Amino acid sequence: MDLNYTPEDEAFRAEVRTFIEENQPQHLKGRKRGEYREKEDFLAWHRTLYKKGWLVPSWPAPYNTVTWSPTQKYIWNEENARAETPAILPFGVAMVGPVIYTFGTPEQKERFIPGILSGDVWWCQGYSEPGAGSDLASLKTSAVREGDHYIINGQKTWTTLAQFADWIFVLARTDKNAKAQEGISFFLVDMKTPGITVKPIIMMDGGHEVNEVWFDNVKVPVENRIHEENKGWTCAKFLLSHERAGIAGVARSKNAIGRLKDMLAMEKIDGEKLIDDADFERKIAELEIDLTALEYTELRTLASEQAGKGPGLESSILKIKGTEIQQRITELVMEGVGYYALPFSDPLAHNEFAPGPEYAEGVTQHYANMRKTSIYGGSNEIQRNIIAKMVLGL
Amino acid sequence: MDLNYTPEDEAFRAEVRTFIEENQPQHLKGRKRGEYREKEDFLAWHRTLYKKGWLVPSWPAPYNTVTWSPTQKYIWNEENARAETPAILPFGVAMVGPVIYTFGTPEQKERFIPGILSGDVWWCQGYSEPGAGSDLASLKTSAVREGDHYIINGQKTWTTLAQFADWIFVLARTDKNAKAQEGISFFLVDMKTPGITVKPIIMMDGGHEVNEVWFDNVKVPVENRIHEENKGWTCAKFLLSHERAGIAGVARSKNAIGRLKDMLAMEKIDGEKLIDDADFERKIAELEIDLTALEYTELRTLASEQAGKGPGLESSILKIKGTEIQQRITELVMEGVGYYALPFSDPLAHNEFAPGPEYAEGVTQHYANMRKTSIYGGSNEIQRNIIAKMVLGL
Amino acid sequence: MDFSFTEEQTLLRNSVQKYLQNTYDFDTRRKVAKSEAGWRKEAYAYFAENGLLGAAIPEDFGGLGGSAVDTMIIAEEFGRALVIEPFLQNAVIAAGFLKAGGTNAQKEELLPAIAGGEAIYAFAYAEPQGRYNLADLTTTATKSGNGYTLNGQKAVVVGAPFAGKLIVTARTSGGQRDADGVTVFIVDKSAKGVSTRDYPTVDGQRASEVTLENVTVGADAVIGEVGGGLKLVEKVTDEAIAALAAESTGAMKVLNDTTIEYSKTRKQFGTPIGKFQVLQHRMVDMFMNYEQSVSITYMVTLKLEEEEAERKKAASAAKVQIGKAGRFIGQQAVQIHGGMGMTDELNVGHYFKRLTVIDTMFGNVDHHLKRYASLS
Amino acid sequence: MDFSFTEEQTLLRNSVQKYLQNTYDFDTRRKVAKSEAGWRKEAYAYFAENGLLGAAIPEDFGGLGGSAVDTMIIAEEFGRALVIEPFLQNAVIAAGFLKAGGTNAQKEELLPAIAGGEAIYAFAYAEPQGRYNLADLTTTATKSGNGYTLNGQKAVVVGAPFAGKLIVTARTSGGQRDADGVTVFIVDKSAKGVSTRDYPTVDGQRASEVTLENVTVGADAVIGEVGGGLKLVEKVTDEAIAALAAESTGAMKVLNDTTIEYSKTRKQFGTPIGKFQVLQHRMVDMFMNYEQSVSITYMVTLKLEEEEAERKKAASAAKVQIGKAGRFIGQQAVQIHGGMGMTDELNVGHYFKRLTVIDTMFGNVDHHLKRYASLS
Repeated sequence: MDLNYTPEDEAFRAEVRTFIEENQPQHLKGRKRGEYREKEDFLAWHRTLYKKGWLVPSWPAPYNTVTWSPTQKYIWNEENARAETPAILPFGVAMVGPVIYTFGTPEQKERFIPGILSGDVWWCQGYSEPGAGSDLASLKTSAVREGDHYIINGQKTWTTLAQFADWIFVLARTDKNAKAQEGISFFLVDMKTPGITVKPIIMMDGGHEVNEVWFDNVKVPVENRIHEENKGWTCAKFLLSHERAGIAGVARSKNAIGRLKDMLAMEKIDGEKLIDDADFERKIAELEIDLTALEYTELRTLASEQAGKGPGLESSILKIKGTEIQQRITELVMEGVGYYALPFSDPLAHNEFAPGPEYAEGVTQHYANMRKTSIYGGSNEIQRNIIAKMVLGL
Repeated sequence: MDLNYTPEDEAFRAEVRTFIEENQPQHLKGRKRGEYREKEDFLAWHRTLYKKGWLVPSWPAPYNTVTWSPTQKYIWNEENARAETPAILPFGVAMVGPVIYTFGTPEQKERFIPGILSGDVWWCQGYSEPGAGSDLASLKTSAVREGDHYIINGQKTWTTLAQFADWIFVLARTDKNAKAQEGISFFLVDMKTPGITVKPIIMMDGGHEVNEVWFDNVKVPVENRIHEENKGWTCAKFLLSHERAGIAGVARSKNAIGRLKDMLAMEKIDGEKLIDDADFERKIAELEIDLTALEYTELRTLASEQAGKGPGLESSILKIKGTEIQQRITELVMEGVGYYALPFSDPLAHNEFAPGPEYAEGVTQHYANMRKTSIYGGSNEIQRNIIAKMVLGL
Repeated sequence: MDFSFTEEQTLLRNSVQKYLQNTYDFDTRRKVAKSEAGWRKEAYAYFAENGLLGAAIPEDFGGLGGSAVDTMIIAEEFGRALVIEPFLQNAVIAAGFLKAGGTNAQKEELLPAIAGGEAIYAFAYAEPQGRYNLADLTTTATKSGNGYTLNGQKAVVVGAPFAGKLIVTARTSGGQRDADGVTVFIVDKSAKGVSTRDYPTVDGQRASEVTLENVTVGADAVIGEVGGGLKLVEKVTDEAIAALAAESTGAMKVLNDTTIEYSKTRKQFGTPIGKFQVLQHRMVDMFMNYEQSVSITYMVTLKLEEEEAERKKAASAAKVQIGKAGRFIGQQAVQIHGGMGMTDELNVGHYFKRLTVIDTMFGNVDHHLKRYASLS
Repeated sequence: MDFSFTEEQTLLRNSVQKYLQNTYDFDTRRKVAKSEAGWRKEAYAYFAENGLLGAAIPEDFGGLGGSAVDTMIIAEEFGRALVIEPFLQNAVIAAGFLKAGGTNAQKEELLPAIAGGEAIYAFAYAEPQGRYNLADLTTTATKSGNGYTLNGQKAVVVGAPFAGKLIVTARTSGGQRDADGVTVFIVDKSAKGVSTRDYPTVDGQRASEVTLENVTVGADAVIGEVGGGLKLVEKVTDEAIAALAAESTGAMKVLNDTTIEYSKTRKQFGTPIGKFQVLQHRMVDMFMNYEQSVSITYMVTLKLEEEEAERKKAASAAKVQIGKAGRFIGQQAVQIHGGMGMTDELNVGHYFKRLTVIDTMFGNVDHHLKRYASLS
């Protein structure tokens, strides 16, 4: 037992750090006042990593050009968080890509993988449906076979960034008489196909991040179905269990606490620094201690993975504690800025006037927005159900 | 709407206060180091109130000699808590007494009520059974009719102060084929009847407060059955819903917080008074504010009762919040005394030596003991089930 | 002791409820909040005509002569409908300053216009450096001639875009955080040297940053004692806290009812989610939080006229209780509604945001825990 | 980075486990705790013989030359069995003082006797007025001849009834709470002027109030630097905290397992209570609290040799985590067991009380939150 990285790992960290320093898009670092990302902004870091060959170290040969150990992946995530590089969108490289290389035909791989890797094709996720929530398998969207095509009808929702997407992967019911999780198939659908409508969903922070995607007699060629008909749930489960690395968000939360503390050192209470206020001292100490425990829980998971035992169902802990910590940070940021938590910063149109200090902009909206983290990806209640059943055997 | 008491209420308060001052058993006031109560100690205040005619203001005529309004009863409870008078044991006057005067025959009333009122007969409660917990109706104790008698077999548990009891009231199953809550009858049993064994249960604080009561072919005359055969659940429900006044324990918790604050003013942290420590200030403020809210919730319940609407199912709130507050007070007391929370104060034998300040004696045991309050009387989980079902309609 | 409402109060509640049901549905409110104006003058006029603005103003000064209990009833109903017109700023705060600190002449001149809805005020007290400390003022008022010259900056003045007059706290003497030396002024927003920059707030209201640059006012612009204004400010903000507490209970009630209703219809894994015990107990906790908030709202409302320390403790206790309860109920209402609770389309998020803002107004939970402790 | 145990460590754990399973069942432990002696010398002798007391003592001084990880393993297993023999006081604290502060002569003389179980120590540091402040000392040691004369009172000296020697902190200079001027002494309990009053503690251990009245010791009784003992005391108590953290995770694990098992068999309303979702989620929270405690125990154990500030932060973080987790798990284990969990007969209450005491030892959650914050 020891906490030290191997010399190889330290060398790797140095290499990563240098690469990031030299290549990260500086104008996208962190979050800046009045800055809203354009489509290419989301892709800039993706394209850089693709060129470097560091985009998909988790993929198998022949797609990966590097193979990193779990520790190296952890270091990679840590360094990216530290440097506040833009997150890589998961829909292609972490979601549909692995499904395609695992379940796709050679033709499908050849056709779809290159665009995923290059970033030239933007994917979005057609999983959730209205009224389904964490109960994915209750989906109603149907795909009816007609000759060489399926005709898809139905509605998907909470589709993140569908407004930019070229393709969508869709779970649809191909056998209405089968039980919930059977009779589902997995399709790749060109967003330009007639019959697809994208409607924005505005969230309570005023932002447009998610959408409804409507399918009205959308014709999808049979060759766009992945895996066998009615075997879509296999793909879905695979996708959901895949790539949970970084789910705890430890490194990003550390950064966020750092920014919070910087801010509290600038805010005043009765003329003193707010960071020296007893309540804030206590709340930040509690937060940091929780995060430290979570960091070592993640490292233990990593070690067990390293030892070939695979990430256990304990990853639900990482999701629950990770999101709880993220949410608490947003609460403390909001509390920290006092009355300047009130101004509304319109994410859809630049405000004419932004009152208060720069770090205060949009903090309540961010607080509100982050409530989603305990809802999505299997709500924290579902995660507790999973632990109760699968780990505690209740 | 106003917070003022009527002049009549104020006069009543003055009268009560004077009476208590002049009559309360001073040697039993509050809790003193190394003092353990004997049987007569439990009864002293009961006998005084009986003599005064103030023992059972909630009872109907002809038993009550006074009739108090809900506000007056509230004042009565407040003044008793303030003066730290001994609690009146509920088993006779608040439990079996009302069952007897409501469901009993004239003969039963004549035979049992006088002893309950005078305090000459000590009652205990034979409700809970091993493995039943809050699910009272799952009881297994049986009463089989044989001529003029029932033969009772079975085991009761958590029987408070049974070691002093003359009589016990018992729920027993008289029809094994009936559904859970049917087929139960209500019996009064002389503790001297052959076949009854009382076994002490020592709790984790080292105290002997509760007992197991075993029934081995105990012969109980038919005339000791209250209400009809198989109608015992009616009596049980009546008893459980009866007399919830003071369930929140607001006045006693106020007193306890007062004692806590006195103590914190004596304890030191880095040479300063512990009561001026930021953490304790915050925790005590939170506690007092919670208690204030609860006090007004209780007053609202009282007002609704006063208006003839009866105490609602909201009384579950009083139980939940009241016990949570009581438990938190014991935590803070324990935290307040630092290392002197460690010594064990044997309630069954006087310690040879009691280290630390007097107020520190037994605080951890008291903390441990008070965990019972969220378990008994229908656990707090059961109370939440009740509110969910009966109040929220879920 | 009596927790019942008079017949008049019950009528008042019913009439406010009826009006809001008919004219203040959620979609209308959302549109108005996003409109250029940000409020509806006709709604405000209705409040005036029907005595809501003057409910707690003495009859001698154009009001109905009611009490804080009437304010509580109105604020609670306004909380249920998320009313955005500046009731608090006028009927509670401006009227409160005049009632407690105004001369008879000021009352006669100014109170009727508040009751009548003709004069609209906003309360400019907070400053960028001051957080929730009402005495932490860098805005100065220096004697000049018979009057004063004001200089300074006021932060997040809620309702200022709608207002014609500002109630401004400024320092006439003393150091930056001294209790003595605070004076309360009425300043015309159109006065020379007053400039404002307006913006929307997250709860659908409007606010302004206010700059005062050599603004001159007469001696009659002072409300209350020169240099002794802090006690007055504290009294009025405690009254505002009581009204906010009532408003918050209205909002909590809607969130709780909506959540319970939603949980009965929304199915997951084939079962209404309201059948899941974990959510049942959570809704019970939401219910208890609400009931405790109602209780403490009664308490603070009935204690507003008690002696200062008692009133302050009551107000701080209330602010702590509703701050915690509002956060818990808001967060759990969103959580139980799932993704839908996160949308702008559903009312849940709007109540959530209003409760969040209420916690900040006049000091959040931490601030009032400290204030409460300092009074014990 | 490596979180795996060596083969030796796994063997160590297995052998401790096996011994405790065979000889240290709950009923035996309960009887021993209530016995006149309060511990079993034969158990302690077994620890010595099998290298548990010397696991982390260098081989040169009679130990096995292991690390804090070995101590962690032993303490965790001892936590599972609620071992009452004074492992912490000797193998961790007394040995810790000598290893970090002893001269070579002291180490050679004293460490082998600790490893061998012949010398039993207790650590007399707390004072009635001092709470958790290790520097808050009224006990004095004044120079007299070549040695020192000690006077003062030490509170709640855990394990003192079993001990032959006391490690005593006393002030050789400076004011009551100064960082400088603290010196650590070894004092024979049988020395003239030492008097003790013994009593049981709520967790089944034994402690004493210790009075020192003109107790004279030689210069060789000092461990470490005269007047510079505080850093040494802090280091050793941080090591003790790491061991307590490990012990607490052992206790938590038993409570969690017991509670889960109980919930599967205990029926209410015809259903095993483990099927009630509210209790399921509560047990999940207990599980997460435990896992987080294990993680932080690893962390503090591996950071004991880091530089001072880092080590202190790690120790305080651990103490906060296990304090909170221990209270939550203890309370909920009792709650889920219902009345049975309250009895002396079941093991639940005994683990509950031990976890409660562990929170107090060397400073509770509040104390370590402050200490952590002061180091940030």
